Amino acid sequence: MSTHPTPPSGYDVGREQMLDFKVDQQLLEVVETDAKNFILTTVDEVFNWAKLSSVWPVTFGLACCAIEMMATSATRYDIDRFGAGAFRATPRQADLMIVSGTVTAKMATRLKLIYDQMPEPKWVIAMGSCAIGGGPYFKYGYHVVKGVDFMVPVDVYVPGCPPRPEVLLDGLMRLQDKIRGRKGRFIAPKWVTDYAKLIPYRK
Amino acid sequence: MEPNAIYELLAAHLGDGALAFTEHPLEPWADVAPGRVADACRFLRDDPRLDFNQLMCLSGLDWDGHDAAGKGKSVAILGYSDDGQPEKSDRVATGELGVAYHLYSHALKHKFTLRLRVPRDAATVPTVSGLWSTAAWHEREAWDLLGITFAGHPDPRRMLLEEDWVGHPLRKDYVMPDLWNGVPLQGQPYCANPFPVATGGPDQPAGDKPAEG
Amino acid sequence: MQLLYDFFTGQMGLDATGAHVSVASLMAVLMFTVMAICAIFFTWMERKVAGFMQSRYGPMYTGRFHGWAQAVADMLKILGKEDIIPAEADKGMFKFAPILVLLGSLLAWAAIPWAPDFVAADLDLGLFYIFAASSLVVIGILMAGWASNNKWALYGAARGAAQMVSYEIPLALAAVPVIMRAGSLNPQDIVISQQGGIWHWNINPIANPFLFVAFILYFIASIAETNRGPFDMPETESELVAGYHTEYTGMRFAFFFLAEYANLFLVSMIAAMLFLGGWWAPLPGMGWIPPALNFIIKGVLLVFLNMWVRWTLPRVRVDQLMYLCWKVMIPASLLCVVGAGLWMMAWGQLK
Amino acid sequence: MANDPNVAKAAAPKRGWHDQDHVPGIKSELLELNMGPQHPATHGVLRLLLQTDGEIVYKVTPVLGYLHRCAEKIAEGVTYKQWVVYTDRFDYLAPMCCNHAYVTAVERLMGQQVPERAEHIRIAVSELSRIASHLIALATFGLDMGAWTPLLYCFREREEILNLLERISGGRMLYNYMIPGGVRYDVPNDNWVADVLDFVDLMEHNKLPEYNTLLTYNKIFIERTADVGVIDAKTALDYGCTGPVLRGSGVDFDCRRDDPYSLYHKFDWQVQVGRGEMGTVGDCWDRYIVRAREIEQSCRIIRQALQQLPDGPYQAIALKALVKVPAGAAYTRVESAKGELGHYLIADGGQTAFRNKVRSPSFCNLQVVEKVGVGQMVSDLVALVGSLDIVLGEIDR
Repeated sequence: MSTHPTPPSGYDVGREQMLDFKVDQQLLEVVETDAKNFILTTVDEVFNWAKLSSVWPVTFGLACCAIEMMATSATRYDIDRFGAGAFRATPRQADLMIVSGTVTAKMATRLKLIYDQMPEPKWVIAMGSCAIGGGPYFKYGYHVVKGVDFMVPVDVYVPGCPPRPEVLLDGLMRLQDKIRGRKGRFIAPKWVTDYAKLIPYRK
Repeated sequence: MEPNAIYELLAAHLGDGALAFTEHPLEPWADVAPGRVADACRFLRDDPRLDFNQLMCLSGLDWDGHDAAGKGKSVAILGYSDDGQPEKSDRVATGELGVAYHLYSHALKHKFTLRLRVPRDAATVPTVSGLWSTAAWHEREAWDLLGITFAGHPDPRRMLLEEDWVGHPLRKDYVMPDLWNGVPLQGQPYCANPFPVATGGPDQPAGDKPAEG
Repeated sequence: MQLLYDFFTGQMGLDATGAHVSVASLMAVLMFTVMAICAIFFTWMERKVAGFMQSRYGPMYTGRFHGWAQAVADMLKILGKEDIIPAEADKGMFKFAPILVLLGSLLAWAAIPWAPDFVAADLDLGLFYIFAASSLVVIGILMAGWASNNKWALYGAARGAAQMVSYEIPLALAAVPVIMRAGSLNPQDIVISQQGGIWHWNINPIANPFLFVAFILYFIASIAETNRGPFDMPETESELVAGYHTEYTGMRFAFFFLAEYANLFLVSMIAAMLFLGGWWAPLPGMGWIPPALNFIIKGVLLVFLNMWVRWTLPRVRVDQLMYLCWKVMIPASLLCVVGAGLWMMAWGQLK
Repeated sequence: MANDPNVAKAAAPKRGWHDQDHVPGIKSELLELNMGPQHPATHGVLRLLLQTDGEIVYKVTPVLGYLHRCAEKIAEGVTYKQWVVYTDRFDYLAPMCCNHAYVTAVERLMGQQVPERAEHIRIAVSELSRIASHLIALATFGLDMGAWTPLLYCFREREEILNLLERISGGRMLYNYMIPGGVRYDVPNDNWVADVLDFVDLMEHNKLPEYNTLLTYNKIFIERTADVGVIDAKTALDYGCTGPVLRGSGVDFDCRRDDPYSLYHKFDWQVQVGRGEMGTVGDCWDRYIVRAREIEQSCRIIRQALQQLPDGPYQAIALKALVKVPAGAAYTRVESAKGELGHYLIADGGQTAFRNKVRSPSFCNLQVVEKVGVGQMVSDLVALVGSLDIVLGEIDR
């Protein structure tokens, strides 16, 4: 668990604390799941079940990833199977914002507005490398926000450029795990844990 | 019609407004005086021998730091460093701005290229948006990204960036912003790539070596 | 009904007024429950039907079997959502509009004849009452659009009001031939007049072709009346973001959602009652089927037809919608009334 | 076409209540409506500022830049080969066409000859990409009209194309497949060619008739699109429209035929032009049907390109070799799925471009709504924008 090297002094951990963003711990923490019969559990779990079974995304496409988001809701991948197929055009009725694409400076203020218009409880999936950290537009992207977590808190990061629909579905399931109150069913393969230990911190 | 024949017609019409004609195997072009370009374009569009009814492209250009010798030693642009902070430079921009017009005639199936150069501190060009409506947006974009003013433009606003954006990003001396209207544009320091990266390889530009660490 | 009434007066020892009140409140609760269950069922059905038409599955995992609990989860989740009232909204109207919309369809549910001698409110002017009550929905939609203080909502409300007010005319006119045949506005009488198998139903084009045309007119008008595709002007998702309920969240939105499907089932049941023989079984030998089941199956089939149309056709434009109503459907339904009357006079069917 | 009296009638703004005399004492003004950047019908993050009088639109002002990703600046910072990645992300619905446009521009400046096999492969994948893009165009146009199901059907067929392209390039949606001097990988030897030919047959003989039944000849669809958003030929040329928009207006022009590049001249196919079958020449239905018919033509091209696929190398320059472009400047245009995609590339002899101006078709096509959108109803404006088939990655770059 705590085999991870501690960050050197001077490393800016503020962002991680603010976002509760601890990739290494999530990778190392292996939590097994046991699917229970939902009727026999507490009211709280029933409501959590309702929330996770009916995550309505807002129709909010930004760039290339939006097409993959549409493909995810289309015939072959069919996100509706998991109850997340009711795309709402208005943020007032949505639970989930899939930030699908590059967030530019001009769009970032509108994105914040749309996020603010969504009613609680609400979640955000950062889809694609542009939304996670600027992606290929990091070096010369004068108009690109290097990561949507500068603007809104992000629950699940789905990497890829663009992520395949399967990965977006997996991101949705990780989100469902998060709503369920579990750390996740993600049992990291050994190479992933090894890799996580290798990541050095850099000022 | 061949480009040099077109240029002869144009030079006869413009007189001293036509500056030069450059032969190039791929794309010959004519240089015109900045003040006369609307006149030249009107002639090119309206003359039945030329009949350029489509403006294919209108490009704003920045010749700052251009290495005319063709050795690839033009000035490198500034970006964000690996820490995500804007790179700075003390270099003072020189060189001129320019505009290139690419014309095509659907009826006569010929092309022509016009170019002009304007000084950096007084970059004003007459608009051609009255001749081809498509020029209006291209000119707005040239103003937005390169800071070339188009005199007489019906809607002289920025095209892509917001009105309160500072600077014109496609200029070679443009320094990347770190904040705009509360939106952070600089990156955060990130974990270095643990996988070895071949520095100076074929796909790596000279100024883009990953930092040590 | 009489049984219930006797139960309250006899077993419970109530006087006549008390028994009336008790039966009425029991019926109100029952109707609301049935309505909510229907609405939840039809939201699930809508997603499944849409899925199968688009060669995909629709909800599959919620509740393990074909996502049967999907709509339950949706409703539970909506209950837990934050309730936002925009700062610039007209608060009173904003809060009242969804209730009015739901009320409109709930009131109309009272006069639906489910089975012989089982109707919550057995009114002699029942059909008239149903059409009158369901037109409350228009006012609710208009209020919602206006009070939201949102331009898209206002557009949706204006379109919706124009559409629903217009389409009520062919809707009611299409029912007139049936009333002429039954000689009554009482829903029970209308159903009873179609006794004796499928060829005695009003839809039978051989017995009276004008009634068949009236059924088609009624069906088209009912799609428009429930704001569903291809006539979903008030919430045209690709034009007006979500139409009149753009600003509604949580429970208030759920009311609109419930009301849409309650209305959908309502108009389908009225169609079943007017044209498809109500609770009569299709063939004389099938009397063993419970009448209410007959009725519900017919309603669900019509709802399915409605969904089929919705997921197949593109949407018409708002002026084409109005053209269709005022220049095609109203003259056609008037002709239908005249034609049906003449036909019945000719064959001596008029009561 | 421009002298057709119908065109003039349709293009003239309709009069609304606003033009007539006001009721005395009642002040009326136009309604300002803000469509986008998050709106289901704007195909991304386009924002349209509307001034409306009821349902009639009086002024349309597109506001761009919500997806401005600085690609032209990046072109001055990264090598020629690296920038192929960014061309994918221009028109992310038809990335192969964008790859093709850029590598053609670079090769012209280099004076590089491309092996014939590479050109055949390029044409095949570009046309597959074009089919995918046109499928999305049909699908989203149907969605703008309120027809949901065609959207899903078109996506179903698009998945097949993505599978085929994934097998040849390794990428599902954005490929980075072409490099100056050839293509990155050869045709895979797992029956790829036969599978593409099968798919093309399926598309042409089975799926297109299905769409026609479902959408093209649907009465409501025709009512919604015929005589709506008429762009006459003169306006289209004036606003620099290209591609299916220009051809929908009746102008017989296609870069593949009239400004030849690659090997398109070798193949037998036809340029499709709007003929005003359901209404006026240049209405939304014409633009729609031009796309639908171009799918057929693309199928023909693919079939020929793959049946005549020659043997030989697929790269003229080794994959690892450095791309050296001599100093020079040229404007190169090719026919992308949306229209004429031009690169004005200025090289200074170094590893990076000195300037790369991209003339994107959607940018020029969209501008026409400023003129044609006026006097339409809001619903018709949605139809107009949908029929232009814009993609914001290309407009904002």
